[in-house]
This record gives sequence, structure tokens and C-alpha cells, in this order.
Amino acid sequence: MSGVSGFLAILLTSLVPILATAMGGMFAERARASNIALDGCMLVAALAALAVGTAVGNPWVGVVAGMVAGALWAGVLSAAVYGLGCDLIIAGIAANLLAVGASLLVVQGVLGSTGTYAPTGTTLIPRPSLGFLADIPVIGPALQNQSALVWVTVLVTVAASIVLQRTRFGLHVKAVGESDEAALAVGVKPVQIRVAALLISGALAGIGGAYLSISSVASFNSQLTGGLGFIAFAAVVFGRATPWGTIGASLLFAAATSVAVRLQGTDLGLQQIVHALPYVATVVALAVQAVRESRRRRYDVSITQYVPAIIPKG
Amino acid sequence: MTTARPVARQGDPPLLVMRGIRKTFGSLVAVDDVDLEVRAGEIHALLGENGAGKSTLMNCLFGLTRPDQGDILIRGETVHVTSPRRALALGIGMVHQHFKLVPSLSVADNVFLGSEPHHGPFLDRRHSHRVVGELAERYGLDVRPDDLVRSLSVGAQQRVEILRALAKDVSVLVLDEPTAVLTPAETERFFQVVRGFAADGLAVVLISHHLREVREVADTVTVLRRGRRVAHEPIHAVTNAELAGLITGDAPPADSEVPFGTPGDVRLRVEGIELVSGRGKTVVDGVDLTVRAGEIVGVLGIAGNGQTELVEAITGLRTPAAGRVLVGPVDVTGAGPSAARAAGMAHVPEDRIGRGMAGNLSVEANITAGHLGSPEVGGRLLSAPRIRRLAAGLMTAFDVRAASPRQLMRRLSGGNAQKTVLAREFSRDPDLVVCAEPTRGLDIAAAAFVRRELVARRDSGGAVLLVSSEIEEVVAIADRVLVMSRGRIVAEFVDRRPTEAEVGRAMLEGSSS
Amino acid sequence: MTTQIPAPDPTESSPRVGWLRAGARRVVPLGLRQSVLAVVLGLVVCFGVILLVADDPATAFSSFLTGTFKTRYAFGNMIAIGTVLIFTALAATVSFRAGAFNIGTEGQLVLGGLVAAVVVVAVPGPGILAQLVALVCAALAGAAWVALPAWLRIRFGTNEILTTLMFNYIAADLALFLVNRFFRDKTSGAVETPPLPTDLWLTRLLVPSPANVGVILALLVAAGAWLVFDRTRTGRRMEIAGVQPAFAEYLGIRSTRYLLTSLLSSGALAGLGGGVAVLGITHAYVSGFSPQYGFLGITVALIGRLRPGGVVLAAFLYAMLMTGATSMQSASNVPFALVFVLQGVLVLLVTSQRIGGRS
Amino acid sequence: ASAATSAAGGSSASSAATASAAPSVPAEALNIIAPLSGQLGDQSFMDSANDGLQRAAADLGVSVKVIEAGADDAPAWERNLTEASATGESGLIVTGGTVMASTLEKVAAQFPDQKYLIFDSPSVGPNTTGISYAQNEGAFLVGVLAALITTNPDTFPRATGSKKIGLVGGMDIPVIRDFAVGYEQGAKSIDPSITVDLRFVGDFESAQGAYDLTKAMYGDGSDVVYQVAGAAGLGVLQAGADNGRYALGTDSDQNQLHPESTPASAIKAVGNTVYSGIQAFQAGTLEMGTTIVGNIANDGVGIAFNDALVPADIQAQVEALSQKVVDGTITVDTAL
Ligand SMILES: Nc1ncnc2c1ncn2[C@@H]1O[C@H](COP(=O)(O)OP(=O)(O)OP(=O)(O)O)[C@@H](O)[C@H]1O
Ligand SMILES: Nc1ncnc2c1ncn2[C@@H]1O[C@H](COP(=O)(O)OP(=O)(O)OP(=O)(O)O)[C@@H](O)[C@H]1O
Ligand SMILES: [Mg+2]
Ligand SMILES: [Mg+2]
Repeated sequence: MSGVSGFLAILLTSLVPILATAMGGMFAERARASNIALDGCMLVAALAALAVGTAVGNPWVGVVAGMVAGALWAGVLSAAVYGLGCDLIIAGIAANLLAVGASLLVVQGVLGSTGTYAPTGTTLIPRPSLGFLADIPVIGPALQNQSALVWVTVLVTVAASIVLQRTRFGLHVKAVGESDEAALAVGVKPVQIRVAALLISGALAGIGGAYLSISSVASFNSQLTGGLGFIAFAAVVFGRATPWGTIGASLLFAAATSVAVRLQGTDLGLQQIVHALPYVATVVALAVQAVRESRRRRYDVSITQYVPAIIPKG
Repeated sequence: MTTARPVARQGDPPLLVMRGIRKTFGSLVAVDDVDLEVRAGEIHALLGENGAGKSTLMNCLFGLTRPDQGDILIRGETVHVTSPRRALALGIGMVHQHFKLVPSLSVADNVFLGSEPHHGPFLDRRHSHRVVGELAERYGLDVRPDDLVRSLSVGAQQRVEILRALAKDVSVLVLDEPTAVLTPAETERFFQVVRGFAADGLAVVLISHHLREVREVADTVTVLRRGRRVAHEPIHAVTNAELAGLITGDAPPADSEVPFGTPGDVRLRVEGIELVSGRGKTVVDGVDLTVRAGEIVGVLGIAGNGQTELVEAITGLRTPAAGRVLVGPVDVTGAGPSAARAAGMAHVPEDRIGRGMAGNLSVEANITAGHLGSPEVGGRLLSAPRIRRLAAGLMTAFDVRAASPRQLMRRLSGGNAQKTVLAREFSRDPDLVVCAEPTRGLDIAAAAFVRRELVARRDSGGAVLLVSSEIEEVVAIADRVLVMSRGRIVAEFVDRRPTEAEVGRAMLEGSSS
Repeated sequence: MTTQIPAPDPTESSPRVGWLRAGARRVVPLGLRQSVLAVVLGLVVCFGVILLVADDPATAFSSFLTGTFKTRYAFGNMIAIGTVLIFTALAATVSFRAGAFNIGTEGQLVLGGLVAAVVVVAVPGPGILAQLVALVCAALAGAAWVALPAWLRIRFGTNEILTTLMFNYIAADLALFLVNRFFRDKTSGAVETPPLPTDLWLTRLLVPSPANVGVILALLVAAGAWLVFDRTRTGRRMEIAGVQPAFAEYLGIRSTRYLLTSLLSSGALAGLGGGVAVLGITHAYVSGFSPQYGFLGITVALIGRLRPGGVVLAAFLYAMLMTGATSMQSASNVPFALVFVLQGVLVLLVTSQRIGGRS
Repeated sequence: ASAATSAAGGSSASSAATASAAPSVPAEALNIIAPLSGQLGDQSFMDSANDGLQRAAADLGVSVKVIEAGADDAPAWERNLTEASATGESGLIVTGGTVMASTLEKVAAQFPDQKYLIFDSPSVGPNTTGISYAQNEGAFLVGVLAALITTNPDTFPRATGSKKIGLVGGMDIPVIRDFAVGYEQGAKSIDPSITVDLRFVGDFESAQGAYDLTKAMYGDGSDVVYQVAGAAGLGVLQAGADNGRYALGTDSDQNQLHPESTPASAIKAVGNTVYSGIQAFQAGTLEMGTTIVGNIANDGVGIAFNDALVPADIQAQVEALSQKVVDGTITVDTAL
């Protein structure tokens, strides 16, 4: 495998959890229901995918279980926000904490394992061979034997973009994201749309989570996301919650991971620092984005719109 | 199933009947046992003061609120309008007083939002674009289906709202203050369109405050006062004077004649202010003005003609691209609000909720927020008792009614909130008061209180700049009236109280499109 | 006359990504009643979980609740954990009150701890002086670590939630690098600095427990915070700027200055917490010296209703639950993870507007 | 069957007796509390220790209570250790992990009458017995094997003869560097021109990250990659299987996880040494204040071959070098 193919191969495999999750996050963001609990959704999904996939003996059932679990977790978040009246961001932070606690409890209390849950005999997601296509220079070797979830993610990305841009639901998501009044006036129910968008974000984060636990290695522990959910969320923000933007941002962050992996091979002796590259890339991207935005609105009408307080003072 | 049609006085039976509608918000009765009948082909004007209940009544019709009591009949059949979607299905369309559009979506998407033509789950954009194009052509509404709404002028946005109603194939069309934001030319064109609707057999309900307009297009009028119906007549059966009497009630206007003040030193001098928006549009284009001690200067203009931005520049919230602002002798251009305040300026902002107060702090905290720099609230450390005393005093002086000083600001009514703002600003004994839309949303008594306070400030030697879109109010108390249009001062009335008609003409003639 | 200005200003671009333009966001929980109710409900949830997983629920639950008071050591542990939580919760409080989310307290704390461990041995002279210098440096390190996200937020409106969060990961890598490269205890196989000589430990209370005089410092800082929040003009202005920036701007309050001050203080408090944890509890920088004190601080701040007094109470309460969980873990088969569940549930309940809310 | 040069065979978790803290243990029986510095389930280091503890419970009639803690929660380690000591009910407290050493040093000083056994660390006080492992020596052996693999593509069909081998560490911490030093020395003792690609996952948890990293290393030419990455190491072994190359296990015998691509595992006989430590304690022969060093000579560390992949002559070559380490002809460098 040439250097470029190798780079692309790693980029693709790092891309899956970020992109699948970010495409979901995009819906939530667009509906003005920022899902900062993507990381937690990924975590519970990873566990569900592994446990169910192993029990059933079919990894695809595991993926579906992961999507269901991710959606359920987003449902918990929705319930907290629209049922209990919690602030979206705070509830998201809480949902992430809960995901860690709940998954640890399940691993220990239900699956009878501790720390890492690594069942034996799990069937992993297949890695299709491309046949003669693998001989295409550069791209062929990069795509050869990638997890089938890579292809699923490509499909999901296309589908999500189409749903957002070309369907009634997508239109309603965008409408709700900009003006509840406008939506209400035509009978579109904002809360309903937001909950739906959150559930979608959870389900797609479920694909990202499942990828981490049953695609390459059948193992789970509460640290396995390594903050990928937050990076995916950052990709949504950086991509301004548009399909192309989100895809581009996800590619950027995946590339940062891939670069970090490659830089480790060149003996720089700064390996811990290289490891931080994706996180640094995220901060830089967010900063660049903010600078661009602030340029654009420098002379604009001052924004006095106030996000209502979460809770009054007691 | 149609039964025997009651023979109506004017021929056809009413297409729309609202009977005994009542709607309360807490203890406030917004609509009280109101009847309304509109026939096909009729343009029915609904008149009344601010807060009379017009919008609420129409919101009941459109399913945006549920009436507490009363029936709605369409073509003689009782209907239950549970949601806007249901209303549209029943053939009821509404153009809202406050636009309900999604700025980043295209015209066509906005028009069909909520009932999009579709193939399966996919949008049928070709169809929606075609329908929008056809409707626009048919009614002479100049909009393109794929323009983004946020790039449209206010008038064009209104056309989108109208298209939205028409696209649903409605038989009842409600227009809530459609002309408030239109230029005279746009208004004229709009009325042609409305006449076209009536000719097509629609029942049109038109809410407006402009008697002249109403007389021009309407066939029938209904007048609401404080939620009750006080008149229901063919338009030619009542004179404008009678209508005005019906709208305001028999009581004469609350304000008595305000004498002129005696101007002294210049307290505010604005020289050649220019402001440019983010998109490079000049919103204020070289404004000069002065305000003297003992003088109220009124600036009038239709919304969106640069008044808001001018006030922001004067009060330091915005840095002008060119020009100077002097408060007394001090040049405060671009130095921020604290400089202007230090120079003796007080500001009653237009955006009372967002700028003028912190809804999640107590009334006490809000009313004393402008006094944090003074020793009234304590020495090196703040003194809770002193703060409490100061707040209580101000609340009494300005008649702020709250359950307690610790009540959250956002739980106050609009009038009391505005009084709190006034209390905070006026109690600093400023040399210059800049106030924008100080009576917007207030009832008659509260508005009168605010005007009295402004005149009192002037009489005690203060300078007042009153920026407002309420002609009546400005004409009644201002010593000088400036009219602003397209970012410029286009007319000035000195040493006399102009008539509302004069001023209105000036506002409209220079108006932006 | 017509009064309405209904149209959205067509010149204003609509914010597409909702809270990207970081607006004010106030996180003040409702009344005291709700905090209490939330804790009780949270415990009920825990009890439910315990019933599900424990072999002997009664023992598990009783050791969870009373474990802290069974031994002097456990009690001292509670004080020690509570001490650090006071710092991190005050850090969260300061930023929340100013209308910003500093989620990066964990990273600030870690770097504060490392700096304290390094500086304390480098300062010549008596232990107390070295400790003071070390703690000041820890606070500075914490403030420095939040400075960039703070500046980005203030200058360009960058979403500080994400930047501070990412800075946690970066801090972990940076700390690992620094310790390995420069400060590692060469005799140890772990990533840790050499153990501090006893005279550099913060004076211990309730020996052998890790409780230490840091608790006095924590209480003093909390008192100081109360004074600033409630009794100074700075505090009031900070509050206004945090609750409603537009109002602050209108009043001539430079809200960005207060925001910057708040965020820097927030970082400094977190860094200080790290210093106290290292000098008072682990007595060396040990990779993993913080069991997520930074994140826990956010929970504690919310339970404490963003008031210094409440924060102190909530910190000790939470520490009690943590030591209780330790004792439960030894006395039964219920895992420590229960605490994470409790934490999540508490945050949701405390910030709910529908529970125990008085209007 | 795996012909382990150490006695570490049969260390897979499945053989662990599930019995443990049976309340029926007579009062005079030995009570062991084992507060650990991490969590079980890594199919490696911690599980191996747990295996020894559980075997002791089953065979020696002692009661064992294992207390896990977060791998990044130093205060909890101290808390658990102190609580266990303070009960005074435990004849011997077993703990382990390099990271635990400084904590134990502090705690043990406070309970001079309590006896401790710490694995993977030298003794840290007069009332503690240490068990430390010459992991550099174990790594040396797998380094030798790795070199033989990459230089013998004929014998090892999955190898390319690139003379490049890799090591994936969890984090860049001293113990891992100790592995790396031994590994490199072992490889170079076969062929000095062999290069070692050393990379770190960044944590000991993210198996997917380790998988990607390893894949990249194969892409860059490594024929065989040795994992020292705890739970994340499962990703390395899987990558070896998926990429048609070789991967080497660590700490426990991990050969059977991917028998077609895992020619050997370095063994740290944690379970065995813990077991014999407990046995010695019961017999009264465990000397406090001393350190038992597990090295190649006493089978504390070693290498477990996968006979199906490694022919006898290769095994013999490794054995030969192993012998040289034992008799002192070769001294394996250390990073500690
Ligand atoms: N959602 C609501 N909650 C509480 N009060 C309301 C609500 N909507 C309307 N009101 C009150 O009901 C009364 C009638 O309001 P409405 O909007 O119908 O007046 P209007 O006649 O349309 O006035 P305008 O000419 O200013 O548009 C007012 O006092 C208003 O404050
Ligand atoms: N959203 C709402 N839902 C229900 N009732 C409301 C709502 N908003 C206001 N009200 C009630 O409607 C009544 C009128 O409120 P409003 O704010 O219009 O006061 P107001 O009478 O107009 O006072 P002011 O003249 O000072 O503005 C009050 O009793 C208030 O409690
Ligand atoms: Mg109205
Ligand atoms: Mg009102």
C-alpha cells in the first residue's frame, strides 16, 4: 500500500464514527436542538451493538440494536428537555455522564464483566473485498477490505443529505430551526420535529458507536469513544449544520487523526503531543469559523435577542 | 349537507360567521362575546385600538388560539378550528400582523410550508414553483419562487405571506394590518389585489388602523373596543369622525393640550451621522440634529427607515461610519454607552425586553442597575438595606406595581416594565433623555403617564429626543418634529404643531420602498 | 395609528447554527426546595438501581449513606474530596454566572496540579512559602489554560463549550508529555513526579485521612466569592453581564471584560483546586490524581444553585456520596459506577423547570 | 497446545473458579482483600492477576475480595487500600500495578502491622513484599521472535521480509518504554538492520484506535506488531488477523484469540506469582520487605509460542537466546 493509500485508508476508518454521528447531529442542530450528548449516544450504542450482536450472532442486528439504543438515549435527552424542562446543553452534559454510569452498570450487573467487556465468538462486520476494483491505483487499496460500515456510512450520509434538502421532514426541520412561530402558523409542531431530529441524531450516532465496538474489534469499555462524539458535534458546528459543510468538517477531523497516526511513525519523539492533533484541529477549526462569522457580521444590527434564561433565580 | 339558506339582508348568506366568541388571558378578557359575519365577495374591515382584541379574534378563527366560548360557521356549518392546518383545510387563510416566514427558505418553500406538494416523502419543488409562479402572475404579485425570503424587502415578504394564503385555495382570507409596513405605492397595488380577491368570491377580513384606506376598499366595518363589538355597519353608513369616536370610545383623548417649552442650551448635537449595515447598505445617511434643554424633539418615521440605528449611534451602542455625536460639550462618538451616560444622557430603549431590562433579575436589581456607580447603593461594599430603600422609593415615585421588589422583572406587565425603565433612567436626573417608542404596547393610561413624564422632564429643563412611529403622540408633545425617511431627515416642523395628515404625508412621501 | 414593526430585518442574517453565537445562558436552578427534592429523588433512583443489582440491597444502601461516618478516615476523605470539589464547583459557578460554560475545568485542574507539584519543590525556603507560591502558580496555570478559549469566545464568539472541552483532552496529552519529558520520578514505572517531602504537604487534619488545611482555604475562597457576588459592584455588574449581555451593554457595562475576568477566575479556581489536590491529597503529581473533579464540580455547582454557600454544602454532600460509594463497593457487589448515574440524574433533576418548581 | 516456557499456561479467564468470598470460610482462614488500580476484563494483566487470586480462593481455601477502581482515579486507589487496611480483618492485602506503588508506600507506612503483597512493583516498605517482572526480558524474547519472523518470510508466509517490526503501546509511560527497549534489543540481536516502529494509542482503552494504528503500521511495512496496550491491545491482535500479518500478545497467553496470526505472546506470569505469593504467605515463608523478581530464569516472564505457527527450529533459536539471558551472557537493557 502506498503512503497515500495508507493515509486514505486510515482517514476512511477514522471518518466513519465522526461522519455518521455528525450527520445525525446535523439534524438536531438544524432543528435548534443541539445534541451535545452525541458522545453518550455513541457509548450506549457501542455497548448495545456488541452485546446484542454477540448474543444474536449477527453483527447487523447489533448495528440496528446500536441505532435503537442511540435513539433511546436521545429520547432520554428529549424527555429531559421537553418533559422535565431542562436546558438542552446541561441535559446533554448530564446524558453523557449518565451514559458512562449506565454502561458501566450494565457491563457489570448484566453482562457479568467489568471494565472492558470483550466477549469471545462475536461475528464482526464483514470487510468486503472489491475484487478487481482494488487494483485502481491509490484509491483501490484504500478502499479494499474496509468495514462494510464504511459503505453504510456513505449511504447514510447521502440519505441524510437528501432527507434534509429534499423531503418534507427536512424542510420542517429547517423551518423549526429558524422560527417556531412560522412553523406553528402552518401547523408544524416544533417540539415534535425536534424530538424526531434528536432521535435521528441518536440513531446515527448509534452507527458511529457500533463501529467502535463490533466493526474491527469486539470490545467495549466506557472510554472507547475518546471524545469522538464531541468531535462529531464540533464537525456539525464547523460545518454550519449543512450537509456539505458537515461532511467537509468530518473529513478534516478524520484527516487530522490520520495525520496523527502517520506522524507517530516518523520518530518525532513528541508522540503525546501528536495524539492531541485532532483536538487541536477542532479548536483551530472552530476559531477560524468564528473569525469568519464575526467578520461577516461586524456592522450588522446588534443582536439583542436573548436566549431565555434556563431557570429563574430562586 | 346544505339546509334551507337564511335569506340575508344583502343577498347572499354569510360565508363566515363567528358567533359569541370570547377569549381570556388570565384575568384579561381580550375578546368578549363578539359576533362577526362576512359574505363571499365582501371586504370586511375590522377596526379598533391597540389591544382591542382584533388579532386575538382572528387567531381564534385561524386556530392559533382556542376561544373559550363561541362558534365558528363556514357556509352555515359549524367547524372546529383546532390548528392552523385545520383552518387551511377549511379554506381559511391568514396573513399575520407579524410575519411568520422562515428567512433562509425560498419563497416557494415558505408558501407551501406545512402542506408541501410531494411525491412520497420527497418535495415536489417543480410543482410548488409552478403554482407560486402562476399565482403571482394572476394576482400581479411580484415575487420569484426561488428567491430566499431573507433577501426580500418587507413588501415582498408580505406578498409571500399573501401567496401562502392564496396557494391553499382559501375562501376566507384574513389580512391583519397588511399595510402597516408598505409604502404608499405598495399599498395602492396591494388594494388592487385585495379587490381582485373579493371579485373572485373570497370573503376578506381586513384589519387596519388607517381609516382612509379602510374607506377606500372595505364594504363593511366591525369595530371592537376593549374586546367588545361596538359597531357593525356598511362603510358608507358611517363617517370617519363617527368611526374614530367608535374606536376610541366616547371619552375624549386622554392628553390635554401640551404647551410649548422654552429651549435653552444645546444638549445634544448630532453631525452628519452615517451608518452602514453589514451588507453594505447605508441605513443612516448624513443626519444632523440638535436638541436643546427644555425642548422635546420628535423624530417620526415608518419602521425601518433608520431611526433605530440612529438612536443606537447617539446612545453609543453603535459606532457610526462617519459623523459626530456631542452630548453637552462632550464628544461621545464611538465611545460606548458609558461615555454617553457619563455625559448626562439617559436612554429609554426601543427593545425594552432585550435591552432595557434583565427579565431574570428582580425588579429591585433592574431599577437600581443604573445607580451602581453612585453612593446611594452603599460604600465600598454594597448595602442591601440602602438598595432596598432606593428601589422602594423609585417604585413608589413611578407607580411601578409589582408583587414585591424581589419579583422577577419578566413577570411584570408591559406598562409596569416600562415604568421601571423610566424610573431607572429618569431618577439619575439626566440632562438629556433619548427615548425610542416609549409607549409601544402600553395601554392608554400607561402611555399617558409616560408622556406626562416626558413633558415633566422637559419642563424641569431636560432635553428630550423622542423617536417614535406614533404620529399622534409625537405631534401632541413635541416642540419640534423631524421626519425621517430612508436614513435622512426629510422634513422639519418648527414652532407649530403640525397636523397628523401633514406629518403622515411627509413620512410616506419620502418613504423607502 | 399604526405601531407595529413586525417584519424581520431583512439585512440581518439569520443565525443558522442556534447557539453558535454564544448568547447569555443562565444556569440558576430554582429554589432550595428543588435542590433538596432532586437529591432525594436521585437517591431514590440509586436505591432502585441498588435493588436491581445488589445481592444484599439493605447493606449496600446503608453503607452508601452512612459509610462516610463510620470511620475517621472515611470522614476525612469526605472532607478532602469536598475541598477540591468546592474549588472546581466555584470555578463552574463563576463561569456560569457570567453566562459562559467553562467545561474545561478538568484540564485546568490537571495542569494546575502539575504546576503545583513542580513549583513547590523548586521554591527554596520554608514549606509554607513554597506552598503559597506553588498554589499561586497553579491558579495562574489554570487561568492560562482557559485564556485562549476565553479570548476566542470574547473576541469572535467561538463556542466555548467545545473549545474548553477540547482543551481537556489537549491538557491530558500535554501533562503526560511534560511529566514524561521533564518531571518524572525516575524510580517509578508510573507517570508521576517524585513524592513530595512531608514538610511540603499541606498540613493534615484527621490523620491518616487526606483531609488537609486546604479546606480552610476553600472555605475562605467561597466566602470571598460570596462577598464579590453579593456585596460588590463588580459582582452585580458581572451578574447583569451574564444574565443579559444586551442590557449590560446598554448600561455601559463592558460585559466582555467581566466575561474575561470570570473565565480567567474560573480557570484560576480550577487550577487552585488541582494544586490543593496534589499538595494535600496525592502529595505528588500522579497521572489520574483527579477522578474527574472538574466535571463533578459542574454538578456540584448546579446542586449548590450557583451560590457559594450552596456550593460548599453541595460539595460536602457530594463528597459524602462518593466516600459512601467507596464503602458500598467494599461492603457489597454494587459498583462505584452508581455514582456516575447519580450524578447524571441529579443534574437533570436540579435543572428541571418542572420539578419542585415554585413559580 | 501452547508450549509455554513459563508456567503461565491455562491462564485464560474461563478456567478461573467463580467461587470466592464464600461466607462459610472458617474464621482462622486467610482473608484477602485485593484493591486494584484498574478494572478487570483486559484479558491480559489484570485478568491474569485475578486468575491467580481466584485460583488461590479455590485451591487454598482463602477468601478473596477484589475491589476494582478506575484506571485514572488515584484517590480511589488510596481510599480502597486504606479502607481495606483499616478493617484489620485481612491477613494479606494484595494489590498491584506500577501506578499503585507510590500509593502503597504511603498507606503501608500507616499500617505497620498489615502485610501487603504488591505485584508489578518492587517492595515499598518493610511490611510489603514486591513482585516485579523483568518485562524487558519478556519483550526481548518476543523481539527475537519478531526479528526471526520478518527475516524468514519463507517460514512465516504472512511476513514480507521488510525487516521492519512494530510495537503498539497504550500510553507513552515508563513501563511501556521498558517493554520497547527489550523488544528492540531482542530484534537487533538477530539482525541489527531491523527497524522498530513504535507508536502509542494514547490510552489503554480504545481498541478501534489501536486497530487503525496497527493497520497503518502494516501499511508502512511492519511484518509483525507487538501489543503492549492493555484492553486496547485486542485491536492490535485483530488488525494482525485482518491485515494478513502477524501480531504478538502480551502479559497473558493471547495466542488463541487469533490463532492464525498470533505466533506468540510475551508472558508475565502475574497470576502464577500472585498465587505462589499467597501460598508462601500461608506457609509463613513470604518475606516482607523483599522483592521477588520474576524474570526469564524463574519463569516470571517468558514467551508462549503458538506451535501451529512457529516451527520448532525457530522456537529453539529463541530458547537459545533466552538461555543466554538466563546465564548472564546477555543483559537486557531497561528503561526504568
Ligand atoms: N397570548 C396572549 N397572552 C396574554 N395576553 C394576550 C395574548 N394575546 C393577546 N393578549 C392581550 O389581549 C389583548 C388583545 O390583543 P390583540 O393582539 O388581539 O389586540 P389587537 O386589537 O390586535 O391590537 P393591535 O392593534 O395592537 O394589533 C391585549 O391586551 C393583549 O395584550
Ligand atoms: N402568556 C399569558 N398567558 C396567560 N395570561 C397572560 C399571559 N400573559 C399575560 N397574561 C395575563 O394577562 C393579563 C394582562 O397582561 P398584560 O401583560 O397585557 O398587562 P396589561 O394589563 O396590559 O398591563 P400594562 O398596561 O401594564 O401593560 C394579566 O393578568 C396577565 O397575567
Ligand atoms: Mg393585532
Ligand atoms: Mg400590556
